[in-house]
Amino acid sequence: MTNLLDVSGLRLDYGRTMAVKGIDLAVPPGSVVCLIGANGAGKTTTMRGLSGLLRAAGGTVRFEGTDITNAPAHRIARLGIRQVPEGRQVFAEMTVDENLRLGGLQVPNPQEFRNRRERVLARFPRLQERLTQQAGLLSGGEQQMLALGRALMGAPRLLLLDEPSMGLAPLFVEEIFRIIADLKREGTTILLVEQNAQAALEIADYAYVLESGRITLHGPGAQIADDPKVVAAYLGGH
Amino acid sequence: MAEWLDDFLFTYETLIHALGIHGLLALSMYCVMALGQLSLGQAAFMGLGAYTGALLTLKLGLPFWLVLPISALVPALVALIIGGPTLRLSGVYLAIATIALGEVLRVLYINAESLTGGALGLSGIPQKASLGLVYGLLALCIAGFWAIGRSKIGRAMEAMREDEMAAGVMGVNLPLYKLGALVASAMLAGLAGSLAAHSNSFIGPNEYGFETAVTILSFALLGGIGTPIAPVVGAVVLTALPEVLRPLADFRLVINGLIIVLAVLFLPRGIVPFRLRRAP
Amino acid sequence: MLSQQLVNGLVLGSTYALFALGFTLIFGVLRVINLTYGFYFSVGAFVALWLARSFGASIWIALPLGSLAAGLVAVVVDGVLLTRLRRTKAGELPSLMVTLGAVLALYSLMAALIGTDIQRFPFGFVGSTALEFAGIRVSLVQMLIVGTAFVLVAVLFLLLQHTRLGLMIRALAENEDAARLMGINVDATVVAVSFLSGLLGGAAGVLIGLNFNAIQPFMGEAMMLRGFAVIIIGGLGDIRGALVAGILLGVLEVLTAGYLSSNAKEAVGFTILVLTLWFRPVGLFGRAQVKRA
Amino acid sequence: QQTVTVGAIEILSGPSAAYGTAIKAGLELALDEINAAGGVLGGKKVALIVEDSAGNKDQAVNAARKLVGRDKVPVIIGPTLSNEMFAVGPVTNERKVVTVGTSTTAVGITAMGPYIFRTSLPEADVVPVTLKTAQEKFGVKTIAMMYANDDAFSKSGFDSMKAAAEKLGLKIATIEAFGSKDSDFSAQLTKIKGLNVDAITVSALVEPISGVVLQARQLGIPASVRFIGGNGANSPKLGEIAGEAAEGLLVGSPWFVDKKDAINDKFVADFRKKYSKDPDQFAAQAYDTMHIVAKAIDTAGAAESDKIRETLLKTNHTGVMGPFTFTEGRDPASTEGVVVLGMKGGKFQILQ
Amino acid sequence: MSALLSARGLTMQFRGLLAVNAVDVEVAAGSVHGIIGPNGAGKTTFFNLISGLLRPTSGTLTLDGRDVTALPPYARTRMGLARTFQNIRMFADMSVLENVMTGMHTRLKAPGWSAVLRLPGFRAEEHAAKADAMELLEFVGLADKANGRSGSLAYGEQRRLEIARALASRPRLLLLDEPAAGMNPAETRELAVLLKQLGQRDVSLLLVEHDMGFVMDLCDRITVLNFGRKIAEGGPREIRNDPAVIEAYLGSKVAERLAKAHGA
Ligand SMILES: Nc1ncnc2c1ncn2[C@@H]1O[C@H](COP(=O)(O)OP(=O)(O)OP(=O)(O)O)[C@@H](O)[C@H]1O
Ligand SMILES: Nc1ncnc2c1ncn2[C@@H]1O[C@H](COP(=O)(O)OP(=O)(O)OP(=O)(O)O)[C@@H](O)[C@H]1O
Ligand SMILES: [Mg+2]
Ligand SMILES: [Mg+2]
Repeated sequence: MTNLLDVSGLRLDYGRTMAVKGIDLAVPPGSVVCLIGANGAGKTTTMRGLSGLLRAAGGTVRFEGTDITNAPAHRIARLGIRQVPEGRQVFAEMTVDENLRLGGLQVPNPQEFRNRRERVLARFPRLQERLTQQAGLLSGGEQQMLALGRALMGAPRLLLLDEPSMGLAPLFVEEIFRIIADLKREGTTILLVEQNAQAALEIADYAYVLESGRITLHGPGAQIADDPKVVAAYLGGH
Repeated sequence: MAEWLDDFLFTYETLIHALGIHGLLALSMYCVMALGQLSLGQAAFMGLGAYTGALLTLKLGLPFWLVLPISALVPALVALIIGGPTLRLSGVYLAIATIALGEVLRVLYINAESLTGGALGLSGIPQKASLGLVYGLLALCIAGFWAIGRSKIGRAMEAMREDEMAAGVMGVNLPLYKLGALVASAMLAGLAGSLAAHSNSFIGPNEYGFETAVTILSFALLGGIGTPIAPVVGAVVLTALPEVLRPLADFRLVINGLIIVLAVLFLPRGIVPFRLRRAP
Repeated sequence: MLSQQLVNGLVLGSTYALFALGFTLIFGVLRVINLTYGFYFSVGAFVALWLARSFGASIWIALPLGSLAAGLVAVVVDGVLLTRLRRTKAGELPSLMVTLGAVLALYSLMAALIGTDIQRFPFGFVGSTALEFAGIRVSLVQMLIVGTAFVLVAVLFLLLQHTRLGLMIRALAENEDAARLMGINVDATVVAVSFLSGLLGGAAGVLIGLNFNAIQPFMGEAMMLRGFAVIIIGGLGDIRGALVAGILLGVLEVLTAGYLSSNAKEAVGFTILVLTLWFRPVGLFGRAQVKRA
Repeated sequence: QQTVTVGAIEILSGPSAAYGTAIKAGLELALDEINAAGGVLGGKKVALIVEDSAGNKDQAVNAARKLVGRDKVPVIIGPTLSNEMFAVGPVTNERKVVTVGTSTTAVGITAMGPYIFRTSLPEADVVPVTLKTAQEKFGVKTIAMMYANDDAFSKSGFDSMKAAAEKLGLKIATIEAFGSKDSDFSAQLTKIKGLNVDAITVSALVEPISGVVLQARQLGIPASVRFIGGNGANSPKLGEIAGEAAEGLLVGSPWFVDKKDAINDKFVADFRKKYSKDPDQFAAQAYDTMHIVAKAIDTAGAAESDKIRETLLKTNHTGVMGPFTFTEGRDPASTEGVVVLGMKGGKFQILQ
Repeated sequence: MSALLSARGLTMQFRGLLAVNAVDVEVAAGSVHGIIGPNGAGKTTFFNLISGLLRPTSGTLTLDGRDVTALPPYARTRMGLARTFQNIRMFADMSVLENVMTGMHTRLKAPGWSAVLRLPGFRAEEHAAKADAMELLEFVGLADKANGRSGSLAYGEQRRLEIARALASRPRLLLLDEPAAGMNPAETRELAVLLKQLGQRDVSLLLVEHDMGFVMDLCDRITVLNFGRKIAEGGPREIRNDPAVIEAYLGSKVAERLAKAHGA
């Protein structure tokens, strides 16, 4: 079976600082793969590299076997890879509705577009209430919902989630993980970066641990969750 | 030898004066830009200083040591008055509002004929600005800005440039800083204007309009605003360039423009891209 | 006389609006005070002039081709000047500066090549007949200007607010990275915006050049100051704002010159500007930038 | 072989470059003739360095200083605009370098010092002739006056006009100002239209004058209302731009392209040959000035400023503008050469 | 014990939306006070009111017994208030160290002219400030990045820098808006330890946070907002057993887990 996403030897830098120093990653179709690591380990950098926002300094990225290394970000997005970026990055001056429309920009069929919009709004009733509000005025958590909803409008085949539960209320964190599970069931493949490692590992088929730009450990989610080093460093176990 | 030197000085006297005076103007721009404001009013303040200085000298015959500070104070006063309302503005809005000041003053100079000579301007202003004075003031100002820049004031200014709201929460008195910067910049520009008037012998109402405002802004933009030296370097380059390129005749402004383009493209933080370190 | 003066103001105001449209578009979208805009204005006028003179082209050919040429020039100029700065996220000020250098080079080059003599379209290029009713005279060109201004405003407004392209343009204006993540081809959209603004600038150049019969390389520069006033009064990037502000400015200028003193005419624009900023710091139609902690 | 170098400061770039370019053309045409005829001071060639001022007074002063300090020229021709001259004059005068304006018509130019000359007739000398002709020939009684209020040339021209009009007892119905970069004059003209004047005077450079004239007709001010222009209107551009609208416009001129005399015929023919276009007033004045200066150098016997100043004061030259001498105040002495031109079919003709 | 901060009937209305609706809160000196509530409940808005970035539609705010409702932010900072931002706000181009030193703005007293003349008093103060700042960076674990550009820090690092910068003014009341967001559980625990030490520095805390373990562990008292209204207030134990809070915010699963971890 081929992987949906195959990363090998990926290197990413910000000028002089090398933030990701050659990593290998594989995301099989239909799976949830989780990437955990401390602050500054390079998780966000990896995500930006995958979505094309950052040019790779080396290595290759393949999506369904085609090489997308350094393809322009919009091409990658149109292939069905959608990123929910760290810090949400909603279009602050635009309304919630317009943000959703932008998410579904590549949907050619208006009926299909309406269906997706309805599904998203059903998932996030809060957005329904705020449809005409400027996105920048939403609360932090509301913006997170919008960012997620916006990405779902693109009906992604591969969803890159960068800390989707950040800033969400506990009830809603549960909801997010439920959504991730739903999406997985519906066949969406997900690469997940999470600080809430416990919950993330529970749901993940496979996990990678990133330390200072290198992958130091990987294995099935459950196995990583039991690894004593991981427990000590990331799960805050006693 | 002496004759040679004399000729050299004569040839470049205006240019050498202009370099220093433009240096002061660049600093006046720096003063507001350092805290993230964009002003196109510097030309207007300069004009106020020039007219005030020229009139005091021509009509009242006041001594130069008295003329100079007054021509810095008048624009400062105007800055203080317009400061209140303009402080609510930021970015391009502030810039454009300050252009308005320049244009309104221009109309004033043109119409207040009996005082300002209207379109004919004021001529026969005695040459009183010596090189020593111009460059002494310039050096003093650079040193002053440098020292201030490395203190908590400098940090507060840069913080405002980066994120005004956060700077306010850090305890920076935003209105005071903005007003202070505007007033100080007006003083500097007025000073420069008065010096220019007393080294040029003639001033006219159209010299302090939009074009001049943009030129002053470009000193700081080309030079950079990381250190107080940077805008001065920008002023020197932009002032000297047309003279250096004189032999190119028809195409000199083309080349002049291209040099600016290339400089910015490859040095977007200015030709002096360093920033002052604000920790001891 | 009052009605004639109001018509004068409407025409003048429409020229301001016409000029400001493309300007406000790049300003609002690409977040750059693009000083080369005035140059597109000149380019449009000169290309049309050349077509009219050398090939006897009629206005219906010279106008679109002149605008098209200006649009293409805009794409090239923008590409050369701003792409690199945009990539490095260099911000507003370096972009302003680079256009400042470019505009100096471009105008000087144009002046060195074609000279600075003023020129005009051939007599009879557009019928010089004037409509006269109730003592008011309006020429064909003037009607064309007013009409074009209104039509363009409507078209642009619809384009920006109600089309996919408009949505993409606005998204791009706000957050380039996020726009890319939506699958928007940012580079292509930027080209589209540049082209559009050049097109508008060029069209304005042809029409205004036609109306005032004063075509020369620096004609765009003379309009810039008014252009600034208009887009700020109207609200940055707002199409309707440009129209309303342009006409407001035109009418008030004319009334001042007609009934107060022509000496005060020039101060009018800036007085309104200051008043607007005082009461509505974001301009008539501008929306405050979303800012919250 | 040695040369005598003369400097000139003209606007060669920027929006007003048309004036400087015309002047440069006139100077160079004369220079060719002078050198072809054997130069000055017994066979020395005359060289000309033309510096660009871009219409900016600071650059004009820089250019003057360069010409004086580095090139050591004894004579400077120019600069182009009165504004620039006001800035350059004190500098060159202090250095005792003869400075001859060819196009500076504002009041007070030559009063700056004993080394400042001009060959252009000040407006104050030309305009009264024009207005008087208008009054006598066309029965003009009531006038409206328009002028660009923001540049020295136009303003000073207007001042002269106003003084002349008052002296002639003309009734001034209104005075309207505009900006020299304006292109819309409809408000002022609509107002004037309601006042039923006999003529409208305009003092400005040719660009705005063309606009004023065109818009006046567009607004329905009838052709019977004549325009009377100041020095700025005296340009073939006016006919080209304004066409029929300018029909009947009156302007006083020290020179006229179709003036029939041998010197002028040759000048116009040579100019056309060299530049393939008609000379204008600025070129003609420059042409004469170059000859006058060369002659003064030659008579002075040395390329020294002081001596040239002396001989210049004794100038007696007959050029394309007619016989020319300087007054003691270093202005052109005679207004005899002034002709009043009327626009007919897009071209100026001498009023019969 | 007297209240360091007290809000009475604080209300903030945005057009039709009552983001904060007649909220009363008292923060006792020396205490750690938590504010929790669903997303959009008005917590950040409440912070913005306290720090002076917003003017309340109605209600009053007193700090140390003084009415500060109308004071601008900088004046409140001088009175001993400091805050961090939910959406991080760095002075991105300045170094990490300079960020912290900027936080000391209100504390540094040497006047401008002493800086110009570089008087010893000024120099000594700057050196002391730097030493202080380094100590704070040490405290939040960023000492090795002191001279780096703050904008290049990773998200979690920026959060810690914000805390250091806020502490630099030696506040008496520190408002923390989701300080643990973007941190993993281990890091969150470290942060909790760090914040507890603040108590010894005489800093009272008012914090907004969604990490319930963290909140329950740290807070003496908790206020719960929902739709801008205060729906509950009390000690951690009361709050996690409050059915309204469980219903609106915690969810039964989290409540159970909390109960297990902290004992009912
Ligand atoms: N724009 C940038 N310029 C320079 N260095 C950067 C930039 N962004 C991140 N870095 C550096 O790259 C490294 C990795 O950062 P990254 O944001 O990928 O971390 P992260 O794993 O996502 O951390 P966090 O959990 O805090 O979000 C860090 O050391 C950071 O300082
Ligand atoms: N400036 C504003 N204009 C309009 N509405 C606003 C503004 N600021 C906040 N709001 C609205 O007020 C409500 C409260 O926002 P606030 O940011 O205080 O929520 P919060 O409790 O901090 O939520 P979170 O936990 O998600 O950060 C939200 O619905 C938000 O959309
Ligand atoms: Mg991250
Ligand atoms: Mg919040």
